[in-house]
Amino acid sequence: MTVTLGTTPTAVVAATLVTDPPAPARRRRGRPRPGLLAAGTYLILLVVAAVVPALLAPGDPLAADPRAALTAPGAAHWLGTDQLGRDVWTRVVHGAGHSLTIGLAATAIAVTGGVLLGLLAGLAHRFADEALSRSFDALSAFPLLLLALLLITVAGPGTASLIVAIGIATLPHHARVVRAQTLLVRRAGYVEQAVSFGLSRPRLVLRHVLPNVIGPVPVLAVIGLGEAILAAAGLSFLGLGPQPPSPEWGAMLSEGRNYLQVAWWMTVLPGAAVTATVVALTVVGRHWQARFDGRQH
Amino acid sequence: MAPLLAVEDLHVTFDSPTGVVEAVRGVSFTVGAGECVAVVGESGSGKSVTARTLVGLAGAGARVRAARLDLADRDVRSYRPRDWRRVRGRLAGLVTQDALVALDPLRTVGAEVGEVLAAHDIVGRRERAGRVVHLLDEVHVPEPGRRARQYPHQLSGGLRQRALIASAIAGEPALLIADEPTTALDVTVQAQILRLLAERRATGAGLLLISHDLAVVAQVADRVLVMRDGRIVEQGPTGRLLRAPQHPYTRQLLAAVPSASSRGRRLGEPAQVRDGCAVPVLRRTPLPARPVVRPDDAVLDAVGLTRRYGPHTVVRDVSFRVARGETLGLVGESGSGKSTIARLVAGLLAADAGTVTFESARWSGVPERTRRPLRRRLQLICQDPLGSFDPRYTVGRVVAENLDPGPDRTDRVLALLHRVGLGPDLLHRHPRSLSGGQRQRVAIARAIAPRPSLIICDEPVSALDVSIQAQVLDLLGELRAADGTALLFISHDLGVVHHLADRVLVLHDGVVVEQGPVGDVFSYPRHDHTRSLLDALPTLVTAG
Amino acid sequence: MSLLRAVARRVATGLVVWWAAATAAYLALLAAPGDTVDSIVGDGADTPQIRAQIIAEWGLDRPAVGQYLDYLWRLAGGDLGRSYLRQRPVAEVIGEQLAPTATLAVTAAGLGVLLAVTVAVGTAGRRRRWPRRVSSGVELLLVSTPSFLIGIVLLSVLSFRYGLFPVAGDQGPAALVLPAVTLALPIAGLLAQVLRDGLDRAWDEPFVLTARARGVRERTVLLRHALRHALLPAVTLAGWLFGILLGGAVIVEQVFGRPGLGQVTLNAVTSKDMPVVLAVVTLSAAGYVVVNTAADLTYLLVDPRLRRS
Amino acid sequence: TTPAVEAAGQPRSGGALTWAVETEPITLNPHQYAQAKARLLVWNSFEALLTYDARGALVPWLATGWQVTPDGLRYTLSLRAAVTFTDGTPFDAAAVKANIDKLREPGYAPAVAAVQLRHLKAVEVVDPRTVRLTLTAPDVLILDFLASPQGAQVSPRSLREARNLKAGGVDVVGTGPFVLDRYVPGQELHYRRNPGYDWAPPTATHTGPAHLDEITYRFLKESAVRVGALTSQQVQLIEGVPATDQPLITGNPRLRLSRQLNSGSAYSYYLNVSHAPFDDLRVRQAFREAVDVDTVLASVYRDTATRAWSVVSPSSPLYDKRLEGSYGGDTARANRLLDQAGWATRDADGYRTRAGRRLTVRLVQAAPYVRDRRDVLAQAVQAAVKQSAGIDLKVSLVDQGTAQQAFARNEYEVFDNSRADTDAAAALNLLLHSGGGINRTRINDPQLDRLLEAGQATADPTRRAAGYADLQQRVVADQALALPLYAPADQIAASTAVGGVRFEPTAGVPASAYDLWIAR
Ligand SMILES: Nc1ncnc2c1ncn2[C@@H]1O[C@H](COP(=O)(O)OP(=O)(O)OP(=O)(O)O)[C@@H](O)[C@H]1O
Ligand SMILES: Nc1ncnc2c1ncn2[C@@H]1O[C@H](COP(=O)(O)OP(=O)(O)OP(=O)(O)O)[C@@H](O)[C@H]1O
Ligand SMILES: [Mg+2]
Ligand SMILES: [Mg+2]
Ligand code: NI
Repeated sequence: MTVTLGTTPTAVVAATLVTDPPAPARRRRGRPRPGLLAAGTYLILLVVAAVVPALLAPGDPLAADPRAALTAPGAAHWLGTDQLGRDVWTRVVHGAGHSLTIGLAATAIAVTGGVLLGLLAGLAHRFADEALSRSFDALSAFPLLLLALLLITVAGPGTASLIVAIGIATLPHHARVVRAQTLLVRRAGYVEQAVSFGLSRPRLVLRHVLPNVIGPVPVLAVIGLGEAILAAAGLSFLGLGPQPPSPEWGAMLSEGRNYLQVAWWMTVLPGAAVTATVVALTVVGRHWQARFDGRQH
Repeated sequence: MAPLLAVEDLHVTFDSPTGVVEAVRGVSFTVGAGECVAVVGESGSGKSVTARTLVGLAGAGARVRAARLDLADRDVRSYRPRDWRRVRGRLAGLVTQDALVALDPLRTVGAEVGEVLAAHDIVGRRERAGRVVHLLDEVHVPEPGRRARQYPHQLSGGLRQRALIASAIAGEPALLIADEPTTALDVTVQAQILRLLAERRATGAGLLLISHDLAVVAQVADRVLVMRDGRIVEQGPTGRLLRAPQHPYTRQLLAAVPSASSRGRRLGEPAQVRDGCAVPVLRRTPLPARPVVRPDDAVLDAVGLTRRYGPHTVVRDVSFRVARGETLGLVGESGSGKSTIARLVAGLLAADAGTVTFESARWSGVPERTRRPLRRRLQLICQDPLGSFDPRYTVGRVVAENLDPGPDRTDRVLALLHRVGLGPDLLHRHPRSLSGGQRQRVAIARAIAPRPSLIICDEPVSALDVSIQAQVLDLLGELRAADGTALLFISHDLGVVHHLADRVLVLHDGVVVEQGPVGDVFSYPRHDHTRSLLDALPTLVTAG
Repeated sequence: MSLLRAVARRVATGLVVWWAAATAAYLALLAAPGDTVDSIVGDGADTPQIRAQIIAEWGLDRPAVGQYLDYLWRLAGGDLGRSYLRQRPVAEVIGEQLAPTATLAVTAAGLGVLLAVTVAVGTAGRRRRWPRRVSSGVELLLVSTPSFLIGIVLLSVLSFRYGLFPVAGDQGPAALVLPAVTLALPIAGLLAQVLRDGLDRAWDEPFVLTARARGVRERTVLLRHALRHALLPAVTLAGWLFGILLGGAVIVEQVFGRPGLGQVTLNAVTSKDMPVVLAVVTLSAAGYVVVNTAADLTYLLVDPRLRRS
Repeated sequence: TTPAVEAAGQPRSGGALTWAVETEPITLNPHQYAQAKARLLVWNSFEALLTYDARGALVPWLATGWQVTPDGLRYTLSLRAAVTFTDGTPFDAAAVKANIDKLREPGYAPAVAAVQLRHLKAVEVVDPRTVRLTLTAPDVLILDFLASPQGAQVSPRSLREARNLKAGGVDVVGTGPFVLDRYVPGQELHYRRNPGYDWAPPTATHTGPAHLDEITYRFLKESAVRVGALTSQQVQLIEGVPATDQPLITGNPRLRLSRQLNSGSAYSYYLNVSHAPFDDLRVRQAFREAVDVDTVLASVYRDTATRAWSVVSPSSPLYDKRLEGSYGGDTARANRLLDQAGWATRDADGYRTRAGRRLTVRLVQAAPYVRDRRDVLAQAVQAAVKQSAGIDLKVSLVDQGTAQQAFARNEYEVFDNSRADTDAAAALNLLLHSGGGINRTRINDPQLDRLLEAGQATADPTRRAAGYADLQQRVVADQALALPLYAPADQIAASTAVGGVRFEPTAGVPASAYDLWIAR
């Protein structure tokens, strides 16, 4: 792993956490991987659910049928209904879009901000670097949940706050990885060589530093997306997420837990959707990462 | 009496992601008590795997097969882990490759050395510390008591290697296996280690010494095995093997060793020999003539270069000139400041004092902008070519990057690749899929692309096997002749410098202790340091 | 001495980070919508007289800079202010709730680390294929499942259905089991992955080969050599762990109806009890900084290579 | 109501109980009381001068009686003898005066001083057993204050010496049947019996000290957790049983469920008339007609909720029965009214529009005060008005500050509220008077104000009832200012071993632990 070295142990962590996901038993190339296949299929279905939910669940996720409230899974509603008689399957499918959007938007904030600030810190002079690095530290001094709570106190609950909170909370992590990577690339032999070809500094950065720094970023983003979705579910669970009646998974979970004793399906199914999504993203991300690492060395 | 170690038809295969690797294919040899047997061969020939197999540590996924594998009269083929544990350290001690990282960095040297004693309950807990100090003393570690309490990173490479040997001999094994114990060490240290190993023989232990460097083992080994592709291609008493090598590969290996005697001649492609017909002497074909050196026409002029890192002055008042077409060798131990000088000269590092003039223009102390137009005239080749390529680039792009853009750029790249002996099929390959020699050739192609007047070569062959090193050195010799390029050639290998350079600069602790024509400096060294470097240099006693 | 200087440097950095965090929190809350007076009035009756009284009582009519400096000054003196909602000193409100959260967090952290080390050591190495695959699957699942879901399931099965554990509250060690397990499982999952990876990595290191070549037992090599190296990256996870524990505690306390900082925080946020929110934020930032500094220093102590001048 | 035969047998003295309650009080000082859910705790250790009986009439407690001058400006209260606070301080007129003076102290209890004691001019000690209150204007609600938790008597010594008077705690004591001896914040309150207690109000079912030796109230916020704790026998009593979980109680022979409607105002949606679209009476009426309240309640509360027809709770003596069945659920009428009001077109999503603007109304709920699944109810109403009339009800569940801001900026159309005041008139004053503290309909109707003021000055129950009936007609029937939804109720689920489970008369909230006992 060459992408992970940082100057402080904290930076190393950040890196180990994401750029070095445990890749148990390096496997043979070409051997079919049922896990990867399943994860990929699931993600494709997820994207379909997010883009054209009607394809998988033609109903209206908000259509309430009070008379059919809390129906157990069966022929009519094969994942049951919730307390207002809304179809759980339809809601889970339509929720995919909400959850993915939140995850993607938060990750976009984190990755864009992280890459920009990380690059800046990595390329800047010592003092600017120090100041930026300390501000990453200060930001990560707020646990995600606390940061989200703080932000929600400021901006009020809702999808936007949720996205910004998760984005900002995960930003320092990306920034640190990018900074470490920038420092590494900056000192790499090929950058030094490029100086001796007579390349100007901006060209050097654009041609050699930037591309090599952002190489691993998409991988980070995929794994980060899983984390963001998980974090969003947690915050929604505390009632800090999207407003009802949005079928966001975390919000569904939060609602469902009040009915756990009488309608387990309201909790377990959205929960399974969250878990499966995060697992699938992690599996795909790690696989990609392993390929990437293989290419780097 | 049966030999200490008897191996017959040993096969080791690995299941790897790319298929089955046959690392060792039918190796047979013996090591007797008090005997020193050396195994030589290029990288990947299966030396280390053989060594590890002898202590039951062939590696993950290894399959070992042998007609005979006897260690001190015991058949170890069916040994289970528990049985192996009793062999390791006690019957057979292994000095593993990579001495610099073979000691646990988080534990003290003493704890590492003492581990064998604890694992086999050789001495009680209380006497252990004393025994460790004794062992360290035995391998000539100065101040053993203090060193035992230190961590590996606080020890120099040579000391670490000695500590490692101490840990391998702590259990007084009958057989000591040393896997490349001197690679990555300075010549002076290397000589000490070899002497140390030879001492073990006196105690009656058998010694299996592994190296890729024939010259190194020639001094201590009784017998030599030459390995290639997992097979032993030739074995015999050291003297005979060096004097009258039977196998073409052995001959090639011997011919590839650069030295004073090889000056002006090719190292690779030894004179064609017909099988069966013994050729007692190695013949080398001559290289094209050296470019004409005009001593007063300086390409580079460095005056009073000084560079400090914090409180340490790593380069102190270094002055030299490189004339057009001249090859200036720069030698010195590790850490003596060679690379720092290269970087100062290349304008990648600012000097604290001193000036550099390149092509009659001020080169140091000016903004990068002013240097830029002349940049192309000064090129750089370093030890790790892979690290000097943008990991995203193909071979073609790597070379093209140093060429002016133009419609015929691809043709020019192909021509350059052809000059360094690489085919057009490599154009779209990634450097990481090339061999070490090929990579260094790509780096050379890139360096000669803008027709520079000076190329700085910072240890360009140190990471290469002798035979590949030979090819690269030959290539440099050819190109130099054809283009009249001056070289600043850095190496810690005196042989290489002697082979290639016109003049030499000896560096010690950042200070130039001696400089002059290679012949003069190496034949009549005036400075003690130069002398000790030369004394330690292992030389092959072969006819030239 | 260089070690001392390194320590001083880290402590100083920690202080700077903490100040930045406290200020950021203060500024954020300053920008919060809704009048502070509204938050204090809450759901109750609201008249101009009431408002005037409140403004006078809390000093809300002073300029923002003055309030900020006052805040920093009081913070430096350890005074966290008074809760709008609870009408008591914040230090008291938080002080009372610190113990249950700390108990939970420490237990969970201990349990998580113990589980992770056991699992990682048990499944690292080359030969054990199946246990390894199963455990890494389970770890992935644990890391990917929202912790409250784990909690809810544990609670309804083990407590509601079978009555094995007390349902809620902080009634002795039995009541700690489920919350601690809930909080520990995801931690154990991630830590086990990191540790096993570290062990595998260390196992490939030459010094491990050397140790094995000395005739040392594999298990001993794993524990004596590889584990230390694997623990190093894990040590740097301390800051992350702190965040997870604190954030997780909020959720777990909610699910299991346990008293603790989580409840206080959540209440304070939803009712905009600024002094409490600020106090929690600055305290947690302080905790984070302390934990991280401690981790850095541990790193420095454990890894002699970093102690180089 | 108390079942005729207690499953727990005859009352017995002794034993300990654990009761899981939903809310941890933000303060234990009754003067600072603001949470209806905390009421059952207040009366364990504190008592008021008066209380209500089952018919809504005021009866003596720590006071033995009162007289009022004909102009309604002077109230003279005679106090019970031989009552002591649990810290040994005697209860007398000076204590009453100390309490009321304390309440009027600036910064101590601004809400009480500004609302309940608005008309109070002076308190005087006539003699140790008599106090006199002088008012600036007639205000019958002063008696309601004397019966309210805010009017509970705190030991003057506590008032002087308590460490954290406003927060309350073990050092703030009253005269009640129990003494608070342990408070573990976030977790529980523990009370032990006051052995010297002998002044139970006439509404209690026994006299003398309480039956139980001790009682613990544990705070379990999550309803599922409370129910789980009860069914797994870890607590003996819980309050706040959500509708969906009630079958788990009624289906369990070892458990029993009791319900009681709260007094005060019903849970209603108040419509903001200060701007479009609810400035139009037809739209308000249409909104009301669009909701089939019965169906909505049936689905959300599983047939356990009592529908409200008026803003006044049906259990209040002021409730106007005539409103029942007089409106609501007529989809056709709703659509007709909206067509008339100009909201005749529909957009792609099926919502009604007028001049290109969607018929959107916003309901802002402050999360900390949402209970009884009112967020779910809102979703059900939301679905109903959309499905039947194309009205876009936007629900946002926000924090306190954001909600306050929305109200202050007049950025809402629907305001939901119920108040658990024992006298509904107190709630109506706040909600409907043009100067009311939470007049979120923003109505400014002189006639309403007159009716409210008259009610506050009238002591005669029949005349009061008539006045408030007129008021309800005007608010609900004529002006359609509100959509009453349900009458808030409290539920207690208890183990059958627990006897004496009672609700406080009139208020309808769980009573204190005084009458509780536990079978051996
Ligand atoms: N664990 C392993 N799995 C797969 N292949 C292996 C393994 N160990 C060694 N090999 C392969 O076996 C061959 C011989 O390796 P070995 O390390 O013995 O070479 P060597 O002669 O010691 O080379 P060097 O001089 O570089 O140390 C190489 O091709 C190597 O890639
Ligand atoms: N960036 C740096 N910061 C601090 N010290 C440095 C730095 N670069 C080099 N040094 C120190 O300067 C000295 C000379 O280093 P240099 O790399 O020039 O040695 P070298 O002769 O090239 O050695 P080698 O043969 O190992 O390549 C060494 O002691 C090294 O530790
Ligand atoms: Mg080897
Ligand atoms: Mg060097
Ligand atoms: Ni890497």
